[in-house]
Amino acid sequence: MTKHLTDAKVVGQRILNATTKEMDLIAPDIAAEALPGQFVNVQVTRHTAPLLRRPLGVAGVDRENGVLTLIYRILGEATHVLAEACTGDVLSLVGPLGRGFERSAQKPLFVGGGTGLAPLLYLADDFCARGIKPDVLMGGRTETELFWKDLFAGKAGKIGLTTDDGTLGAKGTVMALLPEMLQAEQYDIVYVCGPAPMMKAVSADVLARKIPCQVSLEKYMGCGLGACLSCSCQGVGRRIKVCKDGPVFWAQEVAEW
Amino acid sequence: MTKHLTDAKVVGQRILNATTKEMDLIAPDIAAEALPGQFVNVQVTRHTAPLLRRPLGVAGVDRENGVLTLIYRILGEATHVLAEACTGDVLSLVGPLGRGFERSAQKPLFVGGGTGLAPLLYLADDFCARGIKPDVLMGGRTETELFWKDLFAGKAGKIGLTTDDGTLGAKGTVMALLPEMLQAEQYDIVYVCGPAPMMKAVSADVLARKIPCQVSLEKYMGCGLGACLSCSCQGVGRRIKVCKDGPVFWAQEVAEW
Amino acid sequence: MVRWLYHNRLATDIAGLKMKTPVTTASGTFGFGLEFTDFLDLEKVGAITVKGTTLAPRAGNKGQRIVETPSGILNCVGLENPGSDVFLKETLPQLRHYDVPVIVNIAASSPEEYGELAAKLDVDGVDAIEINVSCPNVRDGGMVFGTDARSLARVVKQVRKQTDKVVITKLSPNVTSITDMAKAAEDAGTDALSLINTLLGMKIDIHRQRPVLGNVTGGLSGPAVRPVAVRMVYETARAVQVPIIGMGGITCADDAIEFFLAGASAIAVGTENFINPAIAETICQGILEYMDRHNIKKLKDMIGLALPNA
Amino acid sequence: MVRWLYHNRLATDIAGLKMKTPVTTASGTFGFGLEFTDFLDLEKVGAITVKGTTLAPRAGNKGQRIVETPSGILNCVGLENPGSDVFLKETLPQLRHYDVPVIVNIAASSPEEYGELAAKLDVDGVDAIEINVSCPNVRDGGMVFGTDARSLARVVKQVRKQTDKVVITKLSPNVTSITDMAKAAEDAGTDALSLINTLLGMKIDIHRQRPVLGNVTGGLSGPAVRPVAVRMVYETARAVQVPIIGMGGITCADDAIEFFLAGASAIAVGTENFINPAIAETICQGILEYMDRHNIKKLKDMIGLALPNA
Ligand SMILES: Cc1cc2nc3c(=O)[nH]c(=O)nc-3n(C[C@H](O)[C@H](O)[C@H](O)COP(=O)(O)OP(=O)(O)OC[C@H]3O[C@@H](n4cnc5c(N)ncnc54)[C@H](O)[C@@H]3O)c2cc1C
Ligand SMILES: Cc1cc2nc3c(=O)[nH]c(=O)nc-3n(C[C@H](O)[C@H](O)[C@H](O)COP(=O)(O)OP(=O)(O)OC[C@H]3O[C@@H](n4cnc5c(N)ncnc54)[C@H](O)[C@@H]3O)c2cc1C
Ligand SMILES: Cc1cc2nc3c(=O)[nH]c(=O)nc-3n(C[C@H](O)[C@H](O)[C@H](O)COP(=O)(O)O)c2cc1C
Ligand SMILES: Cc1cc2nc3c(=O)[nH]c(=O)nc-3n(C[C@H](O)[C@H](O)[C@H](O)COP(=O)(O)O)c2cc1C
Ligand code: FES
Ligand code: FES
Repeated sequence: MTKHLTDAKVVGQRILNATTKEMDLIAPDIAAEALPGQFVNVQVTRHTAPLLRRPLGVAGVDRENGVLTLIYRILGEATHVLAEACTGDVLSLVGPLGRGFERSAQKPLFVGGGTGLAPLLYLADDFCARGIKPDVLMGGRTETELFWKDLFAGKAGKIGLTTDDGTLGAKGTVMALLPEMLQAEQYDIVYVCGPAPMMKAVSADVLARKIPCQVSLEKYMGCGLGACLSCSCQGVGRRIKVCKDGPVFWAQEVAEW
Repeated sequence: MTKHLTDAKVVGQRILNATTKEMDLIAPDIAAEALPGQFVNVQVTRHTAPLLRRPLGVAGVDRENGVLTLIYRILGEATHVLAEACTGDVLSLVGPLGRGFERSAQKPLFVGGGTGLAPLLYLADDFCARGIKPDVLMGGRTETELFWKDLFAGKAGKIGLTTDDGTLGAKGTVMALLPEMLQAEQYDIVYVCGPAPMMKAVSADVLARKIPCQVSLEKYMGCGLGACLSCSCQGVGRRIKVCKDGPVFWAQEVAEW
Repeated sequence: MVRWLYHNRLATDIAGLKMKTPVTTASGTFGFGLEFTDFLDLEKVGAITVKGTTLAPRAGNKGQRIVETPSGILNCVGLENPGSDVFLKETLPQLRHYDVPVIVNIAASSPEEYGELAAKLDVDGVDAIEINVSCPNVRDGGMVFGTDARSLARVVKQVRKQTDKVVITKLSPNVTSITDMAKAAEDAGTDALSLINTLLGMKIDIHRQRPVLGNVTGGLSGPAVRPVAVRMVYETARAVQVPIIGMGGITCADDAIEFFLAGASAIAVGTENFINPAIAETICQGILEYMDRHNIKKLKDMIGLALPNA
Repeated sequence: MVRWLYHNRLATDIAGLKMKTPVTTASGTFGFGLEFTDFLDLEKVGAITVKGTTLAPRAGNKGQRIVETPSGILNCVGLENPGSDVFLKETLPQLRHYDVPVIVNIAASSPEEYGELAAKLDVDGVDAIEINVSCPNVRDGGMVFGTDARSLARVVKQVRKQTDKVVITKLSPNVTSITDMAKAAEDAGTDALSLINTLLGMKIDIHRQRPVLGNVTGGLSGPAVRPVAVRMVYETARAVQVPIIGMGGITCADDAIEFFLAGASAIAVGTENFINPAIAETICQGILEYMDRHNIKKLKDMIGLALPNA
């Protein structure tokens, strides 16, 4: 797989909730090769502030039309600039980057929270293309954070929902439903993507049941290419670079959360 | 006159030639008070690069609708950002700034080149409102730089044109037509606004004929408020600040060009 | 007769100089304050620090004096100012109409001249003297005093001898050890420290193949230098007892808060005055909001919170 | 067997190290070069300067290692690297497939260890040693050698003794006088100088009220520091005879040209590699265009053109 440095034209943005947007870009080279779990590094301005590119997971591709979909939370300087991009604007992308999910499973469970659900969306497309509808367990603080359920509609089997405040689905974190779901079905893999504490808790439970588990780590990135060592951390028995060796890891490879 | 710090909405941009644009902004406070020769200081981004505001002369006002018109050449970082502004975008302005033209004359001649013609356009509106159509002498390197003649149409009496390459009007600088025009009419003031060498040459000739002459200086500005001393230079017998004591000066006040 | 603001929550004290808000204006970036009255209420600024003043008037440097750089500016104004006589006769009386402390930034070419100038400014209406030993833009502007601890001490001692005002020493960041300089100033009797002045830099016009600035080099300020400034305040706060006025690239309340947490007792806004001329007043609102969110009652309670022993 | 590029117009020579183009990669910002082969032709880069290498492997600093600042970044990677053995056994053989000089950046905790490491790297395939005496991010990373002229000289002498490779000394900008340091390195026998390394800075997370970086302070790089870097190259070029590799905030050909005009014989691209991973190759095109526009035949003809005596 080749990494591309490419100018991509914005062809649309959609508001998903008050702080989350979906963006489609024309980036045929990247769309052709990006695998679920990989990410792109987006430059939001040609000026020197904000300076660094920002890593965003691939949330979907339309290979035929060369379209790449990203879903992002509007958090700080760079994502605010992204949110103001108009159709026709051109952004520089580097990608696809990193190592994606292992996809040979037959009966997967997805567990996600927040923008961690973005790469899982693309992974769901991938499974669906092979006739497998993954079950999905998703958590959020409150109902408005679970707009994701609509994005997964048609791409998922069972969908489990939890909210911290109980406004939708079970009350609590995903841990409130996880044991139940793991008991109800014989999953051959669990993919977890969300805040570190969620990934840590979920993977501990899943591994205890001897089910293979993959997680997608997030670390502050300088280059996304394995060159700057910003994202380097301790793996089991070796140093790992989230941007190059990951972001997806087998849960048992991870030593620092 | 009060200086305002205000957010102004872009209500339109128009291409004047390949490197020049006209922008209309809603800035009622500034439009209400700005006088010909004054300028505004425009912030082109909320990020830290480009950092400084950029000074642009007031090219016109529509007091009724609170609209301020600027005309700018696309040169470097900041003006490139301006050129990409869309209707609805909001820019922060400080203004009106500086001291404008003395406007009691009855038979004025305007001499200008490049974006120096922008403030003269507003000055022409002002004279027209009092029933006086100024004669205008404008120079450019080549025909495409003299789109200004269309902007002055209806606001000017005689219009003299010169181009360095002779593609429109007399061949040469404005000095090629100036003596002729000064001889043909009894002007009671000459306003000069353009590159420093033009202002220096024109004002020397005009003063030699004992005609009052005003020039509008350009100096790199840090603050536009008289605080940073970036634009301070030697005047006759005193230090002058272009941003506060000018940008318009009587030609005989100027010691450095 | 001081009117307290914001229920006194933002009050701070620089070695006896009482400030209603912890925001002053960096010398040379706020003129004499009077240029900003259309944009803010001078009495809501904690103190006005005026443009660097010298004994005699100075015309400053020729050629281009400011140029923009990435997230910063270089300047080589070169201490243009009307001189101490004009300041005392014309400017100070105007400033006295406002209920706001005045800090006069001074520069000179020998310790004795610093002393002489301080003595001259030891008048009503001047509340503190800020010793500028770090102007990189003039040969005799004190840069040598700013980079050599012993010379610095001599200047501070002379000023200390000649005035009863609060003496603030402004440090240059162009040194190997900011704490050595800070300690030298403290030992010589300064009441407080200001840091940082500008970083020495330059820009070359690649088309003319010559330096852009008339003075070849200039002082770098603005957001670009903030990380260096925060680091120096943090280091200095651990090394000295005297209060610190922190500055360098502050553009908003969040930036200011970094400096308080690093150990500054007050802050100064510099280059940002050019971009947002109301900032010195409005920054206070953001500080208050932060204090509310973090349950901090008084500004003084947040000074130095990020220091290791806090 | 060197294939010349661009009709040899961009060739430069760093004390015998022949570069086809005047662009190298700043240590620590280009990995071992192999990470960038999808974006550029390594053989069109003048030389590859690899990540700081130490005798033994190092895990680097814990916690957050990079944070963005206005037009810059702070880093405290802390010299994470696989150590000299792994470098020699695994990385160097891969680099030898490319026709490009390799500069190895080294760090150690004593002059003797610097010498030992240089001796170990005195092998085919290594073309030059760049002494990193200025890593601000590790206690034993040489920062003390980078800010004290006598310690610096000791390190340079040890390395000089142990290797026949071109010896480049990389200077820290965190000093009062960059020329004193440059002269000390020159007198101690360095063949060339690299400048600048990063400026010491920090950022505080105002919500956690703690430094953002795991190592508290970090090194500031990127466009923000360019004015400081250009100034230091300009000063140093007038003070020493040895060639200079200029770096600090270079993002494009125009930035690079500033450094050549200031007296650099080559330049290095650092932080910009993260933003535009093709930059080290593409920058050459812009330099050529500039040379054409200004009637400059060879890169060497533009070195130092902005210096006062040029
Ligand atoms: C592999 C990977 C995939 C990601 N995928 C997505 C995604 O699909 N959707 C999404 O909304 N977010 C995703 N993120 C997070 C996203 O990169 C940050 O939210 C974004 O960079 C914030 O930038 P900002 O300027 O708006 O905010 P800032 O104010 O700069 O920072 C806000 C937060 O984002 C983090 N951040 C900032 N810059 C970087 C950087 N260069 N690298 C990593 N983290 C950074 C900061 O640590 C901070 O916690 C991903 C991160 C990684 C590492
Ligand atoms: C009082 C005044 C009125 C002006 N009116 C107009 C006008 O009506 N229309 C117009 O097109 N231009 C006008 N200018 C010039 C205009 O300010 C510059 O062209 C603009 O700032 C360029 O910015 P940039 O970032 O695009 O270019 P840069 O690449 O930054 O600079 C290009 C040129 O603009 C000059 N410049 C850059 N920043 C400033 C600054 N802060 N202050 C002064 N000059 C600067 C530079 O010296 C350089 O020569 C005026 C300037 C002044 C001082
Ligand atoms: C245009 C300009 C003029 C300055 N003049 C002085 C001065 O006269 N005396 C002084 O001590 N510092 C002077 N400074 C330095 C500032 O007071 C301040 O220390 C520095 O700019 C850092 O703060 P900032 O980044 O917020 O601007 C000047 C700075 C600028 C930009
Ligand atoms: C992430 C990172 C790691 C670095 N590691 C090293 C290093 O190992 N050795 C070294 O001498 N310099 C190191 N540097 C400094 C750079 O080589 C360079 O001197 C500095 O970044 C200035 O150039 P720039 O502004 O173009 O990045 C590092 C810089 C960065 C940003
Ligand atoms: S982000 Fe640079 S090595 Fe991973
Ligand atoms: S631009 Fe600051 S004084 Fe004129």
